[in-house]
Amino acid sequence: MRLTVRALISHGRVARRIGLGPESRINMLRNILTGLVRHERIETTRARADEVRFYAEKLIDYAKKGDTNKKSMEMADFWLTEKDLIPKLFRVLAPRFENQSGGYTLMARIPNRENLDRAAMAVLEYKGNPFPPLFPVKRTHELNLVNQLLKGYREEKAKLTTETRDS
Amino acid sequence: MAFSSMTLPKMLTTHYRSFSVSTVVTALQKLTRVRVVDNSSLGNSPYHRSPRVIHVYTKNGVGKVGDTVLLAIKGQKKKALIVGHKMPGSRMSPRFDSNNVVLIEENGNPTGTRIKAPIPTHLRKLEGDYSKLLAIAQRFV
Amino acid sequence: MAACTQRTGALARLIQNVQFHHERMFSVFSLRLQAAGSGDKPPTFTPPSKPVILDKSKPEEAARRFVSPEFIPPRQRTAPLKFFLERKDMIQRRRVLNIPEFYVGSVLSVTTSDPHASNNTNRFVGICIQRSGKGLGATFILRNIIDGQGVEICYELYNPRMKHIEVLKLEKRLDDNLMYLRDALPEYSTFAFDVKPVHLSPTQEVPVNEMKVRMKPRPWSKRWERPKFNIKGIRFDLCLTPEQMEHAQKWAEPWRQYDMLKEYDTSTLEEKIYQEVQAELRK
Amino acid sequence: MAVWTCRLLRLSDALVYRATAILPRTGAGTSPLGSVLVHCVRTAKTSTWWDEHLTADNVEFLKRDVAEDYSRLTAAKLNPLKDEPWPRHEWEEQSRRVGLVAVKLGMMPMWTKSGDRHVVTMLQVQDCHVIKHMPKDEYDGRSAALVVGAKNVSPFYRSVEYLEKFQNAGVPPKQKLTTFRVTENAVIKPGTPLYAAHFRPGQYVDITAKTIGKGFQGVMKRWGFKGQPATHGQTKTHRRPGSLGPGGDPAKVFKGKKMPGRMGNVYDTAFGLKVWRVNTKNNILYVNGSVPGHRNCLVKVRDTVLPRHLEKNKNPPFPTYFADGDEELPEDLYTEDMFQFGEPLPE
Amino acid sequence: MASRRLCEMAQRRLVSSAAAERLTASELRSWRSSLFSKEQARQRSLHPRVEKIEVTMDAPGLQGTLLVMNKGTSTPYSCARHLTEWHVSSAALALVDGEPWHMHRPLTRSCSLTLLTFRDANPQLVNQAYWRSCAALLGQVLDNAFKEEYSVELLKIPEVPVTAGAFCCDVVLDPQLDSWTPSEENLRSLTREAQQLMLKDLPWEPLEVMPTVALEIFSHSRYKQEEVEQMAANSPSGAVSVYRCGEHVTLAEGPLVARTGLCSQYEVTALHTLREGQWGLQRRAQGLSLPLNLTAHHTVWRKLRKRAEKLVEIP
Repeated sequence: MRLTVRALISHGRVARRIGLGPESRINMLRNILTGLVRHERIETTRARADEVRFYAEKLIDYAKKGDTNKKSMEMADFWLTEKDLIPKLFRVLAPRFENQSGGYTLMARIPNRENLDRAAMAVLEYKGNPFPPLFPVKRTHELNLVNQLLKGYREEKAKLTTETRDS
Repeated sequence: MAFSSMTLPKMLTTHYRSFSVSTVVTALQKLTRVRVVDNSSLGNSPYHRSPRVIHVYTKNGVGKVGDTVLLAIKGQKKKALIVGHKMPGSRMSPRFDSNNVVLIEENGNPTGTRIKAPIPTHLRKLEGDYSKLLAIAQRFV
Repeated sequence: MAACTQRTGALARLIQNVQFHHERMFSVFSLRLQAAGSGDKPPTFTPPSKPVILDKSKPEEAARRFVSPEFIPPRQRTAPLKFFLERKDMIQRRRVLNIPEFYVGSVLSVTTSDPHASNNTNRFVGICIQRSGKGLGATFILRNIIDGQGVEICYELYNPRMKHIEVLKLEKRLDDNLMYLRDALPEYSTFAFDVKPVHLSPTQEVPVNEMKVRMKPRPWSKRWERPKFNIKGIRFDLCLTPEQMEHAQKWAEPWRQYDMLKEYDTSTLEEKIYQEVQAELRK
Repeated sequence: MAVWTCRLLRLSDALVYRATAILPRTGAGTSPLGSVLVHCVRTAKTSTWWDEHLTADNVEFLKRDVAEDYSRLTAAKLNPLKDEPWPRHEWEEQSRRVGLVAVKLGMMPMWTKSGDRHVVTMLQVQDCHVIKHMPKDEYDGRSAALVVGAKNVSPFYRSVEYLEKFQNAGVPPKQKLTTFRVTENAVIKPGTPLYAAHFRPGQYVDITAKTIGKGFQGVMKRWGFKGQPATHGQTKTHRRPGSLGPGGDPAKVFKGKKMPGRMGNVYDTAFGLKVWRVNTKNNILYVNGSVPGHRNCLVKVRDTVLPRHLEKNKNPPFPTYFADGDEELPEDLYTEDMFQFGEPLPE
Repeated sequence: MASRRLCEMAQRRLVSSAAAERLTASELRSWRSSLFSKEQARQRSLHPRVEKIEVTMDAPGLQGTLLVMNKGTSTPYSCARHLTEWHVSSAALALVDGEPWHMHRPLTRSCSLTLLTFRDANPQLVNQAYWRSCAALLGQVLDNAFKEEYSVELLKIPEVPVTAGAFCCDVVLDPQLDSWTPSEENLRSLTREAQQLMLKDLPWEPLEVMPTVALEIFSHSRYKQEEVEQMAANSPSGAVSVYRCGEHVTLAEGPLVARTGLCSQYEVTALHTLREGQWGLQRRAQGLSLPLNLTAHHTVWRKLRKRAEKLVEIP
C-alpha cells in the first residue's frame, strides 16, 4: 500500500479514480504498463505514473516466480497487451531483478506539460535500463573530508566500546 | 389471492414469506405487516389482509422486541407485543426470519393460550408486566 | 437396485440419528429426499466417518494447521502492536474457553450463560453461516429453524458469556458465506438439537460438503446470482432461466482478479501468527 | 556574501556539468557526467539534504548512532530525579496535574463481568517526556505550565531551533509538543518520563486531538440539516440549506449562520471518558468510547474538567507516576467490574 | 620563582629583539608584512621578460586543454581563470607535475596542471592542505585576538591527520595568563574572529624564501628563528615557504589552500593546556572546520564538534 496520509484514513481504498471507471482505469494502466515494459522508460502524467508504478513492481514480483507458474503467466498475459513482450518480461526483466526485492522502478518528476492542460508530468523507468541515468550519479567519495572525520569518529567509538566491554 | 397463485409446497404455507416482506432496516414501524404467533382465533383465521402495525407505542416510532404496537387485524384494532423481528438486535440475541407479535388485551394478558414460535429469552426482563404471556410460551431461544 | 437399497440404508441411519419434532416435516423431508434420489443428481450426504481403524493403517500424518480467521489482522495501516495486544488477550481467553476449529458450514452447539434463561444457561444449535470481525470483536452467526421459525444468533467469540462451543459436524461448504440459506428451502437450515457430535481425527482433511441448495422462489433478500457473491452452492438451474443467468453477468468485473492493488497475501503473516499462537497456548 | 558565493558556486557547479555535456572536449566523450538528464539546481545555502556528501556506510552509522543516543538519553532519564529532585507535594483538592501525549492505536471491545460490551480506544504513551517548565509569570500570569512532548523523531529533518528546545531537558526531539496548565504543586522537572500509569483505571479523562479532515462539505453532512425531499416536484433542491434567514427586517444573514464549508481538521475534545484498563508494560491506556482523530495520530490526555467526575479522580499518582518509586505495579490494571480475559468464566 | 621565570622569558625575547627596536604586536605584524612584500617584489623582478610556457590541463573533462602562460608570473589560479568560474571558485590546490602546488605560487616551467577540489575522488592532499590552512587560520586568530599587553608566541603547527577529528595549533601565551582558562564565550569570540577572516575571503600568498630572509622576517621571535633553521635543514633546496594572509605571516611545512573563503563551517572548539615547555606553558587550540560545498547537517556537525573538543594526542 502506498504510504500517504490519504491511505491512512481511506479505509483501504487507495486506488486513484482515474479514467472513466474501474474498467477503464485498469485498461489505461495496462496500456501504460505495456509501454513501460516495451520501452523501459516512459513519460506520462504524474498520477498515472505513480499509479502504474505499483503494478509495474508487482508484475516483476510475479515474473520472478517463473513462467511455469500459472498465476504469474495469467498476470503477464493480462497486463501485457502486446503478447511479444511476455518472453521479455520473463527472460530479461525477471533475471535482471533476481537479487533485488522491491524497488525495481524509478520515478522522476519533470516540468509540466507544455500543452494546454499543463499537466504535471513524470518519467517512469525500470532500473537497469540501457538509457543514460535520470539523476546525476551521486559523487560522494569515502575520502572526502566529512567522511574522513566520521570515519575517525567511528573508529574511536568502536575502540571505546571494545574497551568498556573488556573492562 | 396472490398466495394461492404461488406454487409452493404445502409445508411452506406455514412459512413466513407470505406474511411479512417488510424491509429489515427499521425493526417495526407503522404499516409493517406482521405474523401473529399465538393460537388466538383472531390471529389465525384467514383474512384477505395481513395484520399491519398502525401505531407503535414508543417515543421514536420504532418497535423492537418488548414494545407494544397497535395492529389493524381483520378490520379491528388490537394491541400486540413484539416478540421477534427480522432486524438484527444486539449481539448474542436471536434474530428471526419474520416479524412476530403476540396479541394482548388492554391489561397485558395474552389473547391466545399458546405461543407457537420460539421467543427470545431477554423478553423475560418484562416478567412483571407480561408474566401471563411468558407463561404460555412454548419455547425460548 | 443395489445402489438404491444402499442409499435407503444410509437414509435410515440418518433418520435414526436425527429425531424430528415435527411429524409432517419429517415426512416431507424424507419424501423430498427420495424424490431427489430418483432425480438425476442426488444431494450428496456424507455419512459419518466412523472407521478410525482406517486411520491407523495410514502413515502418520501431521495434524491440520488452522489459524482462526480473527487472528489475521485486516489490511490497514495500524501499528502491529495493537494487533499483538489483542492477540494476547485472545490467547488468554482461549486458555479458559476452548474455541474449537470450525468453518462456515459446520454445525455447532453453543452454550451461553443467560441471566434470563432457566438455570442460567442457554444452548443453541445451528449451522455457521458467516464468520466476521477481526481480533476480539470476532463474531459468527448460527442459523437454525425451530418450530418452523427461522432463528439466527450472532455470537461474539470472546464474550465472557460464552460457556461452551462444541462442533457437532466439522465440514466446509462450497461458499465462504452461507447467507443465502435465508432464501433457501427450510430443510437446508434445519438441525436437531440432540445430535451426537461426529468425531473427525485431527490429522484428517476437513471434508467439503458439495451440497447445492434449492431456493425459494424469488424475490430473494439479495440477488445471489450476481457475480460479486460468487455463489457455487445454489441450484440456479432450478430457479433461473439461462437468459437471467446471462443477464446477471452484466455486473461481472473480470478485471478484478488481476488488480494487484486488491491482493492481500496473508500466507507469511498467517504462518507467523500460527507459530506465535501455538507457542503461547502451549505455555 | 557567503550565501551568495555559495549560490553562485552551486550554479556554476551545475553549469560545468552541463557545459561538459554540451561541449565535449577531446577525450571527454566517455565522461559519466555528460549524460545528465534531470538536474536539480539548488539555490539556497541551507537546502542541502543531510546525507548529501556522506557514504552509505556513514549514513548507516549516523542513524545507528542517533538511535543509540536516543536510547541513552531515554535510559538516563529513567531515573532523572536522583541528582537534584524537585520537591514532590501531596495531592489536594483543586490540584491540577500534567497530562500525557499518546498515540491512538485503534479500538477494540471489552466486556464487564456482567457481560456488557464496551468499545474502548487504545492509546499508547510513547516516549512521553516533560520538556519544559514555565512558571506562572512566564506563562500567562495565572498558572504555571508544563510542556510535554511525545514520539521521538529523526533529528535530520528538523531545524536547529526546534532541536534546541529539547537540549535543556536532555531528551530526544519529539514529534508533538503540548502545554498543560498545572498548579504550582504539580510541577515536574523537565526530562521526567511520563507513563500510562499516570492515569489509573476508574479515572475519567478528557482527550483532545485534531479530527479527521472531511474537506468541503454541504450542510447536511456538516451540520446535520434535513435537506429537502427527493421527489414531489423538487427542482435542483435536495441537499441545499434552504432559507438563510428572514428577509426584509434584518436584511442580512446573521453571523454564525451554518453554511457549507471545510469540515474536520480542527481540534476537538472528548470529555469525561472513563479509563477502563491500563497496561503498564506497553504503556497502553484503554479509554471508553471513541476519541477524535485518525489512527496513529497524537492525542492529548488530561484529567477531566467535568465536575461530576471530580470525585472519581481523587488521589491520583501525584504529581505523576515515577517508575523508580516504591510502587510496584502489575502488568495490567483493571477496574473492578471489568472482565479479565484470563480469569475463569463469570456466572 | 615566577618572577625568575618572567625574567628568563624577558631575557629570551630581548635577545631575539636585540637587532630591532621593541615593537607592539600590530607594528610587528605590519613590519613582517612589509618585509614579505619587499621580498615578493624582488622575486617578481627576477622575470623582467615575458617568457611563455605551455601548461597542459589534466582533469576530467579538460583532457587535452593547453594553456600558454607566462613564466614566473602566471599561477595555477590564473590558469583556472582561463577556464570557468567553477574552477576559479572551487579549486583549492593545484598539482603541478604530480607535486602539490599552491594556487597562487607562480609556475616556473612548462608542466601539466591538475586543479584539485574537495569533492574529487581522492581528495587526501587537499584535505591535508585544508587542515593545515585551518590551523594556520587559527594561529592567525590567536595572534590577533589578545590585548596588546599580552604576548603570544605561535609554535610550530603540528601535522594532524584529518581522522584525528580536529586541527590543532600550539601556542605559548604570556606568562601572566598561565592561570587563565578560556570560557565558552572566549572560544566563541575566537570563532567569530575566524568567521570574519573567512568572510573577507583573503588569499594565502606563498613565497619561497632563503633562510636569511626568513630569519629577518622572524627576527623578533627566537622560536621562529629556530623553526626556520630546522625547516631549511629539512628542505632539499634549502628554501623556506612563507605564507601571508592579510598581514599575518606564517611558516608552513606544506602548501595551504587558496583562500580563507573556502572554509564554510568553522568553530574553535577547545584550548587545552599541555605542559611546561622550553618556551613557557604550552597550550593547544583545537578547531573543526568544513569547506564550502561540503557542509554537514547540524546533527552531524554537533557530533563532530563534540569529538573535536577532546585533546588531540600527537605522538
